[in-house]
Amino acid sequence: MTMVPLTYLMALSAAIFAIGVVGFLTRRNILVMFMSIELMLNAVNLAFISLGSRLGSMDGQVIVFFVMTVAAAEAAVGLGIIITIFRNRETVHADDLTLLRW
Amino acid sequence: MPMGLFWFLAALSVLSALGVVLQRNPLHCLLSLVLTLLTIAVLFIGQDAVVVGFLQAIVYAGAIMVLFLFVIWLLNVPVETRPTGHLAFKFFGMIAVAALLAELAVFVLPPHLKVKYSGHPAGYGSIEALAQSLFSDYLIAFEITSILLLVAVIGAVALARRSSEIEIKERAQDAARVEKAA
Amino acid sequence: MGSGLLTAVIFFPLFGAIFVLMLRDERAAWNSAFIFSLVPLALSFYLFAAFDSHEAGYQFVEQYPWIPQFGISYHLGVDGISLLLVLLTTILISLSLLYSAGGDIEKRPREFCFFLLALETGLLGALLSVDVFLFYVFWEVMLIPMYFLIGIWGHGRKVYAAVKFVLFTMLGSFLMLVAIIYLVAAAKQSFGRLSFDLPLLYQVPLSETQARWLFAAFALAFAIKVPMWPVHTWLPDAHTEAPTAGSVILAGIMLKMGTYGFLRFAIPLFPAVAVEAVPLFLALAVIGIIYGALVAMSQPDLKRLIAYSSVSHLGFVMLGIFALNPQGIDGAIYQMLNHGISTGALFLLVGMLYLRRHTREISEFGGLWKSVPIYASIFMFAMLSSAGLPGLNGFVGEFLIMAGTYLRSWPAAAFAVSGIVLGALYLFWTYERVMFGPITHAVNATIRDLTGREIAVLVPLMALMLFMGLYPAPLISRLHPSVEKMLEGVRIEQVRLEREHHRDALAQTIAPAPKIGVQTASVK
Amino acid sequence: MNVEFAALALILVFPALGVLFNTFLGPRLGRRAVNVVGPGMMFLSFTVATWAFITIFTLPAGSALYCPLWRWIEAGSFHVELGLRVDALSGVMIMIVTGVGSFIHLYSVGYMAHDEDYARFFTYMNLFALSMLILVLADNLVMMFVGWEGVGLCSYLLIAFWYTNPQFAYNGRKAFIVNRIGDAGFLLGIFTILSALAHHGVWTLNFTEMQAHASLLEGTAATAAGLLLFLGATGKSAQIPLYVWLPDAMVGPTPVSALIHAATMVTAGVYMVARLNFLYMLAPDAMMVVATIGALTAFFAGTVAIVQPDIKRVLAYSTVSQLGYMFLGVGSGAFAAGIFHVMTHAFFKGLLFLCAGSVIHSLEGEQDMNKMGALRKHLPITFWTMLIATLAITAVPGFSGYFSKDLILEGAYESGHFWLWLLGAITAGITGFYMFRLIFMTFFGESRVEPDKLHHIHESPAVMTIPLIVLAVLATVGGWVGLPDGLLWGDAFARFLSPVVGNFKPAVAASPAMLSAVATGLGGLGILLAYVFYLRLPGLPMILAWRLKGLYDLLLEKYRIDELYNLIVTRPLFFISNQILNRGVDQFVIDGAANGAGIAVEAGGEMARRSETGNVQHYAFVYLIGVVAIVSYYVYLVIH
Amino acid sequence: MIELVVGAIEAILMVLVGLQLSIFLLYFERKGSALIQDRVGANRAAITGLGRKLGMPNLGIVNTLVADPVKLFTKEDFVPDGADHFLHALAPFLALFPVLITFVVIPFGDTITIGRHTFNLQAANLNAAALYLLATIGIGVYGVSLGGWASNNRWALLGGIRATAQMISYEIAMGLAIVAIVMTYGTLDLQEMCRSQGGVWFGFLPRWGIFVQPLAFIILLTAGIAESKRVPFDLPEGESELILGYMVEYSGGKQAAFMFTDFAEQALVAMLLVTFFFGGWQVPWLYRDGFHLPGGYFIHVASILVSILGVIAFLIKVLMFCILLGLVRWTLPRFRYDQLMRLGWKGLVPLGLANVLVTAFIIVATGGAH
Repeated sequence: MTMVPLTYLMALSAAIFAIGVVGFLTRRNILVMFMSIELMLNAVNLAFISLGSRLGSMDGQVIVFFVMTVAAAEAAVGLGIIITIFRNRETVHADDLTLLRW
Repeated sequence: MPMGLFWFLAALSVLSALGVVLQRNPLHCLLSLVLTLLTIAVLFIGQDAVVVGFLQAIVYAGAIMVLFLFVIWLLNVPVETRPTGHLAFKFFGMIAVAALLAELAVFVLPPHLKVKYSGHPAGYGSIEALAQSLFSDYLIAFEITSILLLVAVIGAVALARRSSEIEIKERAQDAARVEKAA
Repeated sequence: MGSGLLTAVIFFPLFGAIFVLMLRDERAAWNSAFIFSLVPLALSFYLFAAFDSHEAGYQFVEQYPWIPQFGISYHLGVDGISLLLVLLTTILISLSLLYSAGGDIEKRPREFCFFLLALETGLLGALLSVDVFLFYVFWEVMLIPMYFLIGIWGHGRKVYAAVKFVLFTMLGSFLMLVAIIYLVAAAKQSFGRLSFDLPLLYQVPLSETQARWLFAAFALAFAIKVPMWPVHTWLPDAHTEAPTAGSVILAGIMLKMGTYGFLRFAIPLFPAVAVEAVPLFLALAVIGIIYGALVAMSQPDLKRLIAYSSVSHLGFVMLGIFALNPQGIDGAIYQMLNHGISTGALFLLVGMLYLRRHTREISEFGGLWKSVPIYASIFMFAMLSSAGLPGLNGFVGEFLIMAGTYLRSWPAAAFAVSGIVLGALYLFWTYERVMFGPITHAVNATIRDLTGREIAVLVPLMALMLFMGLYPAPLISRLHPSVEKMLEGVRIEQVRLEREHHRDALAQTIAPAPKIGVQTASVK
Repeated sequence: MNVEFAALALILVFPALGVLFNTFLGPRLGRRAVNVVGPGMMFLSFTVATWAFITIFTLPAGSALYCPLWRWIEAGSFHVELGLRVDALSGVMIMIVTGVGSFIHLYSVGYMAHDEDYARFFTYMNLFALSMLILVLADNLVMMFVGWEGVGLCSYLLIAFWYTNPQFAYNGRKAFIVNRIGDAGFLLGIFTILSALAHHGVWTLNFTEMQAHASLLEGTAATAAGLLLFLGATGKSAQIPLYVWLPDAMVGPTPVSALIHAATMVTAGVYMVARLNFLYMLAPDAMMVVATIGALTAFFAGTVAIVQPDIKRVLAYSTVSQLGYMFLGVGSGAFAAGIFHVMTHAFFKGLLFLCAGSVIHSLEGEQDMNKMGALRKHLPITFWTMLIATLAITAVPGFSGYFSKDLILEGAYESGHFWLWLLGAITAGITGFYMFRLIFMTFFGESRVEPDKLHHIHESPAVMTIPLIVLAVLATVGGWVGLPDGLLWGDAFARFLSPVVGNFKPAVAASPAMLSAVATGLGGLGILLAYVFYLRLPGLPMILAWRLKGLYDLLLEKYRIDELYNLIVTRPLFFISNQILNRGVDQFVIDGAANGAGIAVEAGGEMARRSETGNVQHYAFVYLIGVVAIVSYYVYLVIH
Repeated sequence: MIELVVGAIEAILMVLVGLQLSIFLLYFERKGSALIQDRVGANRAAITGLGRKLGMPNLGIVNTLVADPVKLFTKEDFVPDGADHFLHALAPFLALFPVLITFVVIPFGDTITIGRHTFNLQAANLNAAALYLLATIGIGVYGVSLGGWASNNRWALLGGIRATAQMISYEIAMGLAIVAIVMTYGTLDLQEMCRSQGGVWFGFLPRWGIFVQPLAFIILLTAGIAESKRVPFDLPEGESELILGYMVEYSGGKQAAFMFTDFAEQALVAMLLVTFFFGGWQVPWLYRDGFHLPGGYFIHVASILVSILGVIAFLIKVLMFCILLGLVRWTLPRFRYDQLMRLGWKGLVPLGLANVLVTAFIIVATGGAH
């Protein structure tokens, strides 16, 4: 079967990562910012997988596996936090959440 | 993986990723994110990372994103109408990102990306192989991750549930309402 | 020798502190804290007894490498200069614990004991460490517990006071740190190895300018701690807002750290500069004496008054130190102890009064002798000791200091003497306003006299005042050799300076024994 | 020859015991015990003192008893050995102190019979005796200073004994502070001597050793030391300019006035000068100053005493005046005469005060002589004893005061201070006038006593009158130990003291008879005037007072010296202390600087805080910049 | 190449089968329920009354299989005001699609050899089919939930939320059951599973999964019903309270799609049960060469015939299960939501975990699956 050139894959992941960064920087809705983070994570995952498959080692996949679990944990906690914030502040707009306590 | 498929997936993933960033309605963003994840999952599978690919689909798309969905509903997040941030900030942000991309390009582009393909061992990407390295080399990491998950679950519960006194108050109100009804 | 005795002295309180922190019951906490403080007390008494009063150098030395790659060693030792201060520390800590348990500290007693004992560790460590780095560590360790003692258990603008205290002291100590490091670097240059060991550093050859700058850094650090005029303003606030025990420790021991620093570091490290700086320091000291006394005179708040009196007294100490002759320095060290004891007693007394009336405004009192004769009498006793009445401890110190000063420069002594008069003035005036006259506020008629515990706290101090006033010999004889040793370096510089100035009249006053040869030349 | 005489310590031990007893047990055991112990201890130490004195007496002239105590202060080559020493001089002094002291203690038992604070009183009294004895027995300057300050403290405590009266408390403090000023001088004096000797490698403050090395002090050192020490003396012995505390000290219980402010403490200065005679001999200028101050004080105080209505004030000023005499004596080199006068003065002035006390006692604290008169009948013993004392003080020939004062004036004249002698002689007249004014106003004429007090005027109890009688006897015969030369045993006293204080060397020849005639005459004149003014023509004083109002008021208000001191010393001091230093320098300048720094830092922090918006994305942006930077480093690595 | 073509054909075939089954289920829904409830049920529509003329009873086939679909697909496609048009349109198919694509991994028969070519009677031969199942089922959630959300309606949203929560919850139970099964068979490949269910124990008992994993069977059955949101787990629809829940704002074709989703899911569940526990296409005692009946009797059967028999057996089994599910649907009352959740989280999940554990133990004890 044909091999997709590694460069392409890396470029793709870089692109997605960049998009994620942009999203995180420009969007004000913390949920969407959160999603952007997920985007970046996945971009990195992609890079891992690609390199892993080129090097023929499982480590890449294992790490992706861990990344996923961590992402799950992160999502659970993060969303919990967001809910709490919303409960107290009635907003998910990043500009309104500049205080580190309330 | 056929190149055509790759190009298709790549385009799809980039587009959907852009969708995440550009759409105003959080739900639409979420859906595009799901799409991105799925495409990436397929890309995984295309790289012989079958198990991880499916896990990506199950865990990410199937579970985590649904969590997002729930939160969006729960908060009933409105469509963003306010102008998002300062233009200048965006502008410089963009520049920075561009710089980052450029730098990454240095690594990604052929002259400096020297990874020569060494063929896959038997059962590469199979669940056995994954399990093999997961429960041998990465055992501790695995255990720690499990603990992390447990902690996360507890933390999430602790965070998300209303503080007890509020509950008590609400309960009292309910009781009052019931009595009034009766 | 050695045998971990000093280590025990230093770290037993810390051990006790942690132990206390683990206790549930408050009573138990108080008691065990007190008992734990008694152990170092007993040990230091043993030190005092076992101390060889003919040996000038360090005794009970312990030395183990600590951070060898930087030449930092865990090097402890006690000599005449530190011995008595150690004793004073242990005594005052025990007493202030004993006192504080009697209702002065209501909230968080466990933590209070913890901090007090931790403080003791810091103080003892600073006094007993021979390694400069070790010293610096303990020097900084002292600050933290005191910060909390003032900040948590203080009164009024306690946080302000605490912060002021820490900032002032930090300012100095950082300069000192820089100086230390520079010194060690110089030592490496000349001896080819890093070492923070004090005896070694004594021999570091320095250029004149280097010495000047380093001395300045050290001197500032210690002058702030003393505190010398004009860097004294942290003291009144800290003393006033601190809890009684805090004030006692602060005035009783912490201030001595500054003077001790001069004796241990600033002067022996840079004798030449010290000799040069004598006029400056004598002037500052005299200003401090008179200024402190005058300002104290017009304080409406008892504690503030005593605080300023400390400024005045410490001025005396500095005067004695920079007399740079045995009389002056012996007197200075002795005066440190006196000040620790008498001012400590005064703070305790004021604290007891505050406990009863919840005010320290002098105008709130009057005619107390009628209602609390015992209190009044003890107050009188402490006051007399603080005013340097002959027969009590204060006199011995002041006498020696002023004798030394006179030998060094009579005008300084002449001004300093006025400090005695002013001291009597503000003390007796205060006493008159508080104790004498008719009872102006009805409340004062009803306040109860000292409890057994309080008397138990004060009696040892009074005994010390009397003993040290009547029979200072055993103490001075212990500290004298070390002082002589310390002065050797100074003397050399002295003589050099004399030669330079073709004026060796002062040389003999420094000399311990009459030097007939020089005399004849000196008859004017 | 010097003899070790351990019992000397006992002289101090007994009062010390008394102090301890009265402090701790007195209040519990009650009045009776205190009344026994307080004076008892004094009598015990009196007996010991007598024993010592007799021993001295029996030994060959110039010998001394000593009792070394422990080594007190030692710093390098400087050291102070505590030791007691009794030679002729201190022998006389301890006799006076313990003797007069004991009787006054006895007297106090009666006087304080109605005061509930008797225990405290006797504590202080014993403490005073202790300090005074230390002062006298000391064999070195430092120890003497101990006693010196101790007596000052006791006088403070005793003046402020009735502390509930703020005025009394104030006077007590005044006394102490003024004394402290003197003491400061004293200390400096000590240091001057110390350094002067130290420069020659002699580290001592012991009297005998100092005397041995006196030559080293020759010159400015001696003068300076002499003057500084004399400053101390002026404080302790109430001389110009530091006399102001003594008259105010009269607010204390009368026995106190008698013991401390008449008999013993105030004479400490004289004793000190006599003790250091070798030093003063080296410093004629200092001597001159001493004599002058003495004479001036004597005259000045006498004039004030003329118009005072308060019986005790009159006595107070007369004390100051008499002290002036003593200093005139020692200042003009007649040390023996000075000490002689100290002794006689102790007798008659103590007596006078005690009598005054018994008068006041009988009038329930009335001290204004305008409210007395014709008490002769009611208080016979008091009257007669007081009359004797008055005769003694006015130097009526035969009475003790005559001999001593005579010797002093003679000394003054013969040492060549004619004007000082004249001043002294005039003062003698003034003395006669105001003393008899006191007698007449108190015991003669018609009674001006307030009617309600009139019916229970009573003679004091025996416990009070016995001391009166004893002292009266002493006041009469006390002076006979110093008869003019050639008469009977002559001036035995001077001879006795001469080994210590040396003999008086007259500079100017004069006939003693003539001198004493003049003085006595003036005294008689004074008495006569008093008789005229206060018995013959009682209206006259008023008229005179009205005519010479300015002068009268000036005298009445003691030349307004206190006001002057207030104006030039006290007020400025407090102003500087509070307004300038406390408010101005400390709180405004220094603290202001410190806090200013703090404020500056805070401002900076505020500025810095602005950059922390708390907006996640801003942080993210910075983070991104950081990432770009780091990555660029790796890029660099990759490319090169 | 030909394999690819055949695969495609098979895939289409499989999807059609799925749809047919759903149709059948639809019919059974009508008439079967009528039978159970002793009604006549659909019996009006007829094509030119032909059957009547022939004197045959009207089985309502026309109703269910012709009239209803026609009616449904010709109805006005109604989109409520303020709804998210795009998602509203997308949702039903988002729901249907994943289910349909799941069918392709179900093996409906053994490999069949025609000429030189051997065809695997399984549309897509994934070696991670089990995971594929879970993935698709997981994705299936979105359709329903979005449907509920997009149609700007409270009941709809409630239904959507209910549906989502329910499906997520039961997915876990399902996953656990499947894990247990995977462990027993030691493979993720369904075809493999079916194969390894061939043969007998003790000479007569077919080697079906049911005998090895009865617990997993129960769990999977329950979870499956829940997944397909059918009674007694039809709370998302809950006519009586939510008037059809997430579908309330749907009509016409879209609603049909939703309904089909349910039926298709049911069919899918049936197939899974068969595949996992009842030997899939295995015919008891039938081997490659023919029947080996217990007692040593042997009947020869042509290999091609064997394959065909397998397919038929598979269909029959699936049909049986469909009927079973139908019966369940019409005989059990509806749960309350909290009961549902309790059953899911406190009942099935722990049970599944225990099951996995026990299985693991046994496997280790018996020296591992392979």
